[in-house]
Amino acid sequence: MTQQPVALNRTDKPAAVASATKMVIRGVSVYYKTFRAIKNVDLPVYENRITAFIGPSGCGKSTLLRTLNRMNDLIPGARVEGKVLLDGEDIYAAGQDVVDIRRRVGMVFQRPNPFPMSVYDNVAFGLRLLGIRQKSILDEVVERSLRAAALWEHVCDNLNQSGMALSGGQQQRLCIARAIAVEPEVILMDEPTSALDPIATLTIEDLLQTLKENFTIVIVTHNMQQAARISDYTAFLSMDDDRAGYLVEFGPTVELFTNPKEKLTEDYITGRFG
Amino acid sequence: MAPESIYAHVNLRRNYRRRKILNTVMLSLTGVTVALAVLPLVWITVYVLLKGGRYLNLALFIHLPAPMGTPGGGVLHAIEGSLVMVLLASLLAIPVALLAAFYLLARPNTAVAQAVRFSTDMLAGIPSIVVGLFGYAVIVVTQKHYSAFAGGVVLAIIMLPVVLRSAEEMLKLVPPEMREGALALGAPEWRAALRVVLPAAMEGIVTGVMLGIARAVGETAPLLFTALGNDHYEIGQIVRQGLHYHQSMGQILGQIFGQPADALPLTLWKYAQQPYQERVQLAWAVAFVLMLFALGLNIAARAWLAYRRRKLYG
Amino acid sequence: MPRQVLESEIQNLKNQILRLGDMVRQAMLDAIEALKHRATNRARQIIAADQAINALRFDIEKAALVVIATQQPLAHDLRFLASVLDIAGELERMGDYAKGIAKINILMGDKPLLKPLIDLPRMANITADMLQAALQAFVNDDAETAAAIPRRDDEVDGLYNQIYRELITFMIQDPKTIDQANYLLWAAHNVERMADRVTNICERTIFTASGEIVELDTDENGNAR
Amino acid sequence: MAAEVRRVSPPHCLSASSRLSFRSSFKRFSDLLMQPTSSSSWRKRLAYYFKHGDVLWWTLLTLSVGVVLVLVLWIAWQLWVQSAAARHAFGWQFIWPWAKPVWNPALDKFQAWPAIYGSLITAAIALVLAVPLAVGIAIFLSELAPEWLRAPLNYMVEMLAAIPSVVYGLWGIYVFLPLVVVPLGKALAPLGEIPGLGVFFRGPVPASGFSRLGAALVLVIMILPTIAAVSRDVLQAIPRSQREAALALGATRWETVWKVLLPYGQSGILGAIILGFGRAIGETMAVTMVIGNSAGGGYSILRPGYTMASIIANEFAEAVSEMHTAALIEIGLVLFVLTFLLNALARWLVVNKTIKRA
Repeated sequence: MTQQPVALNRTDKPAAVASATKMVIRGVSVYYKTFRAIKNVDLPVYENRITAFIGPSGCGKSTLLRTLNRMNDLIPGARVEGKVLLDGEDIYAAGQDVVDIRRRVGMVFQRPNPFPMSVYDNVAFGLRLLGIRQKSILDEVVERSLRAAALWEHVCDNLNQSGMALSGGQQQRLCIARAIAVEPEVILMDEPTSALDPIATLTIEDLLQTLKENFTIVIVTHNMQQAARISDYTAFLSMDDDRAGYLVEFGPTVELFTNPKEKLTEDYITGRFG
Repeated sequence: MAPESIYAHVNLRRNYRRRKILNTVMLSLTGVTVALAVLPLVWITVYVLLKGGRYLNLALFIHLPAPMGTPGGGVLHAIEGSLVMVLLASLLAIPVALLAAFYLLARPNTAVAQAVRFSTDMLAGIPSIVVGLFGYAVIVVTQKHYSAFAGGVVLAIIMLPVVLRSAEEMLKLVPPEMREGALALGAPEWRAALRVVLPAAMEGIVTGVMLGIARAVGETAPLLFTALGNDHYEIGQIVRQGLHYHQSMGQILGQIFGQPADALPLTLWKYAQQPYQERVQLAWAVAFVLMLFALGLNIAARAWLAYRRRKLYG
Repeated sequence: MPRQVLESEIQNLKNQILRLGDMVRQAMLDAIEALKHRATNRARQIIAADQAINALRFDIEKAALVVIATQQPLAHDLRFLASVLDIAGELERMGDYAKGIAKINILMGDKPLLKPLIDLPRMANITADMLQAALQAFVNDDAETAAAIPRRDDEVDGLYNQIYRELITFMIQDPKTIDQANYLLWAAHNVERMADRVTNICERTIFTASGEIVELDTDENGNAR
Repeated sequence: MAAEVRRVSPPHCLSASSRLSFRSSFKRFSDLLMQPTSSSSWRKRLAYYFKHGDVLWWTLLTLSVGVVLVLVLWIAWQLWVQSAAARHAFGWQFIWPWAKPVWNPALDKFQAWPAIYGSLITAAIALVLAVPLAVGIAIFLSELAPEWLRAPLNYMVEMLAAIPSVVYGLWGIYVFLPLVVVPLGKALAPLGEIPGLGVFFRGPVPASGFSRLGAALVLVIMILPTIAAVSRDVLQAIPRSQREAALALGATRWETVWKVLLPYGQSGILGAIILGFGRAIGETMAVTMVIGNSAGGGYSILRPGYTMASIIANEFAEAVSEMHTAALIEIGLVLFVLTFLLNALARWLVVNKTIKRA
């Protein structure tokens, strides 16, 4: 038996192995027309860590997540105040290229949404956008991405089958493969397992543990236990009287779930909320 | 990722520039296509309204056409003919369409319902001239003369799918709980349908009927050899004569529906191709009236529908 | 493997328990060894080392609580974690017994031993083996082995009785030795208690593996009741 | 409960209240069955049924449904029967492209290929021009137009469909033909020199502008709203998640449309195009007014011609001989079959392949 130093896996890791800050949410408020959905959130996102957003439904978790790659731009009337720094640069600053930001900050959605094309074409989609045409490179990256998404063994016999023909969990892993093919720096996940059965959910959760070695992951989950299981840091958001979401507490997941600082957090995680 | 990054093979700056230019160009082109579609609409509308408006006068609505080559006259015959035939078409098509829509509401997923929907769509797709041939074959050949009745029937066939489709959609918008609630209180099916569901869907159905009427009023092709056309069609005259000869109500109605009749688009078609300036001018005036009617009815119906939907769905 | 995080945390806890067991075992054997040679300096080191045992026990408890809080363990996993909490406590108590032996060593001052220690080290060795086997059974989730281990407690009890009678004899023969003999009796008693706690660990192992709570207390004849 | 109520078929429809409790309905129903079938009980039973009115109601519903179902078949049957004379006389030669084109009412000799060709070529040209426009419009309306512009533009596109066909015809004759078609025809005339392809551009275009080209261009405007509206609906039916997936991968708006939405909606858009094709072939009045209605003209798009619909509209009322009428009705039959197939295919593509999947 090898004698390790007293490092109980996750418990001390954030402190023991310091991590760089990949993104910073600084004083962010989000408005839909006149309605304020998020008010004044400050948060760091650490590199190669999983950060989870939890909170009651309607508290703006997804909205906050979508500010990180400017997906809110698509909604008419949506407006973001404050700064979101990616490697120190404000992605909302004038002159920032949305397309480039979304390439660097990828996203996986609530329901698996593969394109109605073959598995291969799904994964190669982002690569082709970048103008990569050589078959050899495409083949290599497709395989690499599918392996990283733990899907390769299931589809390697037939990469030409439709992505829609896979099972729900496999579709979601295909979407993850598609997202990581373009080598984003951050991957946003918006309740990626809420449409999946428990087994598929666990597969994805395990996948995240391996993915975080290469990517920074931010995940929104309505399932508090899931956040506890998989994340390194957790942000708990809640809703104010004016229905605006705000950050209640942010900290290492272990801390937040065993010894929360805020009464509200404790009430929420122990199910005594509201 | 330990293996070589894909970005070793990508010139990001050049790639972005190429894609952005393509994006801008293509998106602008879609804007151009919209402009290209709006252009003829504006052109036609403005031209017809300006040109037709110039020949618009009271006589148009109260006189029969003047003999060929003489100025003046109106299209009273066509207005009355259109009115009679559209009225008949509505009386035939609306009840059938509504009842069929109620059937679809009550049994939405049966084979019969699927067949009805398919049949409705096919009916809507049959060229109206073919419907005219059908009217000719079934009514004109049997009766051995052209008539307003035959015109009304073919217009009903044209209207039927329009009204049926929108009525089904409108009935579906009524919350099923309303109907079920009525049934649970012990109301028979028909009472629940007519007293509860129909009033709730009434406004929507009216818009569907308006769209159907707008469609029927503008139709020419099916009337070519069913109503044929009749420059002397005047209901007032028929009624006066009938009263004079002490005819019964039924006989007078028979006169009205039994004669060949004219309709606004039919008149427009005939006059547009005649070599007399006065007739062409009348055609433009008729185009003005038709256009105003069709567009007005359409805009009103769709605006109303949009308003209702917004109210229902919030 | 599904549930990577939970599995790795469980493995980690097992390692830590084994490590804590090792520390406790070593502390006990050292304490007896130090007593045998009347090495009081060694005894002081053992007392100081108990801090580390206590600290590791709390680390293990905290880690187990974190796993319970974050991983939603159920069934076997949950029983395992409950047992970890319990066994860590048992081990810590056993550490205290070892510390107690070291303290006795110091309390005995510069007085020599009544006689060379023979049975006590044997007793300690058996207990150490039992502890190691019990923890291995726990880590391997081996209820059968765990059920067999307490039988060896009889050997320990036998040795203890022997030591007891021997020391009583000393005391009767020469009341001046009562002090000395009493110290040794305590030390023997401490080792005997440790063996009993190994039985508790075995009970926990059976509970973890099967979900059944059994009493492995042995009767006079050494049969499980 | 609700589902059960819906599933009960008409003869069992005693009344809603009786169906609410199985036991009570069973009792009443069995009462009816148990009674001896004397004339008085029959009358009672009938009275019972009719008192609630549902029998009458369902009879009416079934009749209406019957009318809708029978109508299409009846139309087909009538066309088939009424065209019997022409079908027997000319057989398949009637629509055979390489048969000698004759249209001679005096001799009772008819061959429909020129009309069929006229329909196909005008519709085809109209499609070629309308499809890119319509798809562009659909993309703009469903993907790009800002909220405030969407409703008015939707109106406008639908208004294009609402203008009566004869108004297009009138405008075509007096405005569109002289201003657009004549100059365009003159510009295209030199293409007639090209060997082979020149067949389609053999001029000159008549001074009035009456030509297949004119008809085709008017058709562009007329089928534009159909294709655009259906394509727009197809695009809007595509789940938002598809757009988000593409954008989140760093696709531009255009790439999202071109590489994701259009492939996703391809069968639906194909359906829209086929629907437009059906409309173009069936369109009668405007085409009749601008195509010039003359036999001959060969294959040239710059010359006047006929379409199936226009030849019926133009000649039917004046047809004297039985064979002439039958021949025109047979053209109607061809038109019916063609549009039926096109519409069925389009419906299948739009409804089953796209809207339902979404």
